[in-house]
Amino acid sequence: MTMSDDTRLAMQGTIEALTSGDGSEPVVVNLGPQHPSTHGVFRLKVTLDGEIVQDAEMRIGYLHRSMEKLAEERTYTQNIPFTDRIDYLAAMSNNLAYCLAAEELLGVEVPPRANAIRVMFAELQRVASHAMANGTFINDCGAWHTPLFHMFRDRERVLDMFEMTCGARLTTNYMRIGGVAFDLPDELLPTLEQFLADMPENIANYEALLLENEILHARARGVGVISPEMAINSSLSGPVLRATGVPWDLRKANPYCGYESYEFDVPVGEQGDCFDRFLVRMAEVKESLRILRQVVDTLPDGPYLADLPLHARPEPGESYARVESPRGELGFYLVSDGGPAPYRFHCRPPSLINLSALKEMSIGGTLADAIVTLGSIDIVVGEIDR
Amino acid sequence: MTDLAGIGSVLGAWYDFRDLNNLQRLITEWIADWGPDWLASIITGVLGALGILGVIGPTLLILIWVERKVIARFQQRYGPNRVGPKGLLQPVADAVKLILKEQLAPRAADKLIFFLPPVLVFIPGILIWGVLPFGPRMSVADLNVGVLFLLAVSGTAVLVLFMAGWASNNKYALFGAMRAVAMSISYEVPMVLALLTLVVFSGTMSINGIVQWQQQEDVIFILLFPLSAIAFFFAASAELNRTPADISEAESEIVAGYHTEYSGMRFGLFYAVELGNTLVVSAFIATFFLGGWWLWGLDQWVPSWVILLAKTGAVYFLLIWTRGTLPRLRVDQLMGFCWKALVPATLLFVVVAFVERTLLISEGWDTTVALPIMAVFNIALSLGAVMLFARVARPAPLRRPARIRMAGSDIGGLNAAREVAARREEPQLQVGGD
Amino acid sequence: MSDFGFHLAFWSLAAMTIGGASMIVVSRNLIHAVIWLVLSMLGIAGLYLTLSAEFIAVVQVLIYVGAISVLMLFAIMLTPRAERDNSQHIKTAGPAGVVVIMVMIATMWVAIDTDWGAVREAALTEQARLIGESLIKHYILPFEIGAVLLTAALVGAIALARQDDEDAAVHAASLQAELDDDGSVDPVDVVDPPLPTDGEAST
Amino acid sequence: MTIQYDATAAMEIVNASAPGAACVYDGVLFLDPDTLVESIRALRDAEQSDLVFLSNLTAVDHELHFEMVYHLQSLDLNHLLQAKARIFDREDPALPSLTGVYHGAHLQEREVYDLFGIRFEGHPDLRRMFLWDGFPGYPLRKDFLQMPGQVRAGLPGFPHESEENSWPVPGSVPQRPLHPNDPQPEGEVAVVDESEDAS
Repeated sequence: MTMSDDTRLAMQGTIEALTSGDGSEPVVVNLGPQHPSTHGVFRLKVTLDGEIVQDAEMRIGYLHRSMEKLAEERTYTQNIPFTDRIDYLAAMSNNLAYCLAAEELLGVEVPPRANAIRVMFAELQRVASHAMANGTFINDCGAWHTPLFHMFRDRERVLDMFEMTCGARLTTNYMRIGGVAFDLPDELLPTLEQFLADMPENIANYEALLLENEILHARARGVGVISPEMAINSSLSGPVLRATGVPWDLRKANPYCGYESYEFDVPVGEQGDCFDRFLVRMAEVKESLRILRQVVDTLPDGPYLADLPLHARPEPGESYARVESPRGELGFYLVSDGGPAPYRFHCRPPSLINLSALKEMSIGGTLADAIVTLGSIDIVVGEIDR
Repeated sequence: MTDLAGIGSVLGAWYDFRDLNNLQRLITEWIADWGPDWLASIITGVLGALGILGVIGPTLLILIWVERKVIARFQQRYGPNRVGPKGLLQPVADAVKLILKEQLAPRAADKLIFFLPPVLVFIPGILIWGVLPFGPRMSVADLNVGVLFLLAVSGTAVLVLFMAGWASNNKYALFGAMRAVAMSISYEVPMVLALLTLVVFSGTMSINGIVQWQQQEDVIFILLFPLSAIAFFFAASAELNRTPADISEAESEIVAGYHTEYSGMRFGLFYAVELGNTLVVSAFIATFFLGGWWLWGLDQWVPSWVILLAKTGAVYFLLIWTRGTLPRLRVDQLMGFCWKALVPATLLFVVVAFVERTLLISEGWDTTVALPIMAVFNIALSLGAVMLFARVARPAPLRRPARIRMAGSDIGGLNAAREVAARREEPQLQVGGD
Repeated sequence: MSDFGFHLAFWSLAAMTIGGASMIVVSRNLIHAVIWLVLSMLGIAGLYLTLSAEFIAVVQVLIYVGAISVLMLFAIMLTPRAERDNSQHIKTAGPAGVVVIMVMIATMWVAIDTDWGAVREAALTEQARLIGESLIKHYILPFEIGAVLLTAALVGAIALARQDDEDAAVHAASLQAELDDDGSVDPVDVVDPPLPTDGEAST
Repeated sequence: MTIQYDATAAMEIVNASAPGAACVYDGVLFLDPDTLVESIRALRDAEQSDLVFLSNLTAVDHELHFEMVYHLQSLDLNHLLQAKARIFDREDPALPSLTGVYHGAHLQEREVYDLFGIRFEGHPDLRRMFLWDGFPGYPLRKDFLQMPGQVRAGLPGFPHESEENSWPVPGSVPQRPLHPNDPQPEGEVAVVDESEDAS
């Protein structure tokens, strides 16, 4: 009398389940690489006991384009378009961070108008990126795309302004070493004025729809909680860190591009849960609009690009420049050997490093909580994989 | 019964559109003159079924368009506007696309059980229509256990969903199926209890009887039992897998739930049935709680089925509205809401209905005086129950408000964080909390 | 209703019921068996309808098709896979068959032999009321006993469901012993590392 | 404004706990790989340095040796320290893992392992991150294309792909020496050196 292989395997599985503890088999579910709420080709392998997450392991690399290697073959200026594609939802911030690092290496003085324009576009980018982040976050909480589409409307207007200025909407390639590629077009400032005039009402609408929504509270409060100590130890940055109450913002701590001359505040949360991250982003959009208002009012005249040879060769050395991108601390570490191309080009990707604590945040919650947590961290897979 | 004395001359004629049943009745009588009984009943049944199917099919296509347009307006979009005038033919184009698409089945799927559900799911979806009264005599089968029939038939749908999820051999599908089963079983309880309130109070299990009771007493049930109506509405939207209770096909979690593996027209059938169920549930909510085909005498002048459709449309719009606005609840929260909130609330009103029914029947209270008093009392009781629940059953994390403070000049790490948190001044933003 | 329609309905429903029931016995996969059971139950509900017992028919669908079958599916899903499907080797199949055939013969004999006193004229219009009244008035004691029994069953089910680790270990050991008795080549050896089992067991 | 933390002060903190574990060369703090974890922990815990935040961790291939670069940030005192550690073993480069000190080093060390092949001893989950297991070589090394017997120009096809479909024909992709000291590629290879044309 012999059993079939299937029966034997099934019996072995039963024995394993019975001896493993509570008599139930955990289920491994792959969220991604193709999944509606992983925001790209990101794969989260969760081990579930019923609906409770026992283990969460991320598998990445589906979008790896080896940018750090490619950048070693191209000149400093040629590398700027790469940075667009690192974080394609905040291309301006990435341009800026890379240009700052290259300028530090080359010792370039950036004209004041260029700095103001840089701040303007970095903050516009933050508005656009946070609109996307908050919209998709609410979607991950299960809303039927309504807040997302409303926020996309704002993002569209920002992208229109990008297109107006540099011809591209997503991969802008606008910043240059020593300034920006083009001066502002005539129609930009009126458009921006209109945008600044409309935004407070839009934000008030979103707040009326979302802030007191009991279901959203139930879904996001107390979910994905991380303590400030753990957040710092895990190198988290950006809204994820600030939601825990740590007031760390590089625009204040290490001002670049003249951020010290603008008046703005750093919103911080209290409990470090998903809802606080959402609130911090909402508040940051308001602060960005404050900065934009001041930039428009005090926009200096003058050159928009420093006088610099196209293919400048820096002295051998290294530089590490960081900006506060919408996702957190975005750094570029460049090493020069005196050649026309960087000897080493490294990006400190906030999306990747903010995922350091994803496992700790998700374990013990439900599958739905893990999705909400992932959405609240606001990852961009292009930046994770580079 | 409606008193149609004024226009009695057309009552029962084939051209009296107020009661489409006339046509069928005339045909039946004509067959009965020369044919056997069984032929008459078979032809009657077929005619009724064809009538319903003929209405449902086109209605579904229009509903898809309506739902997409309305949702699009919520989202500041245009919605479908390319195919046909105002995009009206978009659902037709979608259907053609779905029919032409390849029908894939996972290799490891349980073939028979995988193929059956898209067909089977139609059976309860269509059967339910049979007991819906479109007018005083306009329903395919006016069962005297109509309410039970409704519950029984809608309960079988869950089996089909389970078959679909299990046979797909896909973890998302299985999760969706298990969630659908668990949710359906749970939400059937408040649904039954909410209907039991009506059955107890009106003393009939016939659906048409419940409408006629409302007509007779000149009152709609939502005024008498508002909390039961709300509970029924929420339970129904949960059974329909619509946001905020669409956990069994939660897109952001388990992709599409039990129909993840269905492609082409198989998916289309699930989708159509879901919409059809939404419509029929709206119609039943309108029937049970809003008076159905009756509207304070207007049903004498306007065809009763038009009144019912108008009320159905209003409820349907409410369903679209909640779907377009609200995020989704988590599985445990949804279950908790059912067992901790809906079941006690509906149970309370079953008891209230018992007491009030006894007062009306045994004590012989005058309905014209007693019903308004009961309505006011019940509304107050409902409000009290909701307030009590909001106070008592709030989960712990929600009891504290979420606060956003401005760091000001304190920039740094843990020390700065402590300083910001210790500030006395009001936080810049404070939401939620008790 | 004329005889032809009645007979058509009766024979098709009877075929559905008995066909479904036979398929339950034949199908190896337990989930399939439950699906066939549902078909059989629906047939029985239809038979009730031909007897003008609308209330019973609807309750049959509500409880057996809508609830009991789902309960069975849950029970099957919660059972470990090895014990889920009908095994190919059931030693008691023969005796069980004999017993079932004997019970069936006895039932049929009783059914045919008894004079049932058919009621042809009156379709009971208010069955729900009659059933309710007889339950509450005449059969109140059995009704309440049934309620208590169900409650006890519920509590017992919860107690049983909380199977502790010790039971699980015993169960695992017995399964392992059954596996060891079996002569065939262990496919697990090539798929996975050996499983943790108690001392004397070897794979 | 974030200031650069004085390397000498950092050296004193490190040397106080582990004598000789740190030295300063050209204004940069170099740490002894053997006592790396203790040194960094001392820097993190000392009150005057308070480097609680691992801002960045990466490696640079200096052809003769690897250089690990750590950017450590103090949030409250707002200063940044750049610390380095050198690894001279190119065959099996290894370094103690910082995961015990900074949880945030987890993913960054995996990235360095993936792209440079530097093993981090004590890392709980050291696997390739972006590239698949069995990917030949470590692409961010300067000698990636010259690693003997491991890598041809281009990729040898994805795993599970049949051999016939793999590309390219060896030597068909032009290579250039990345550095004059690098070994020249064998065979007939068109040498394209853009570095002379630029600027």
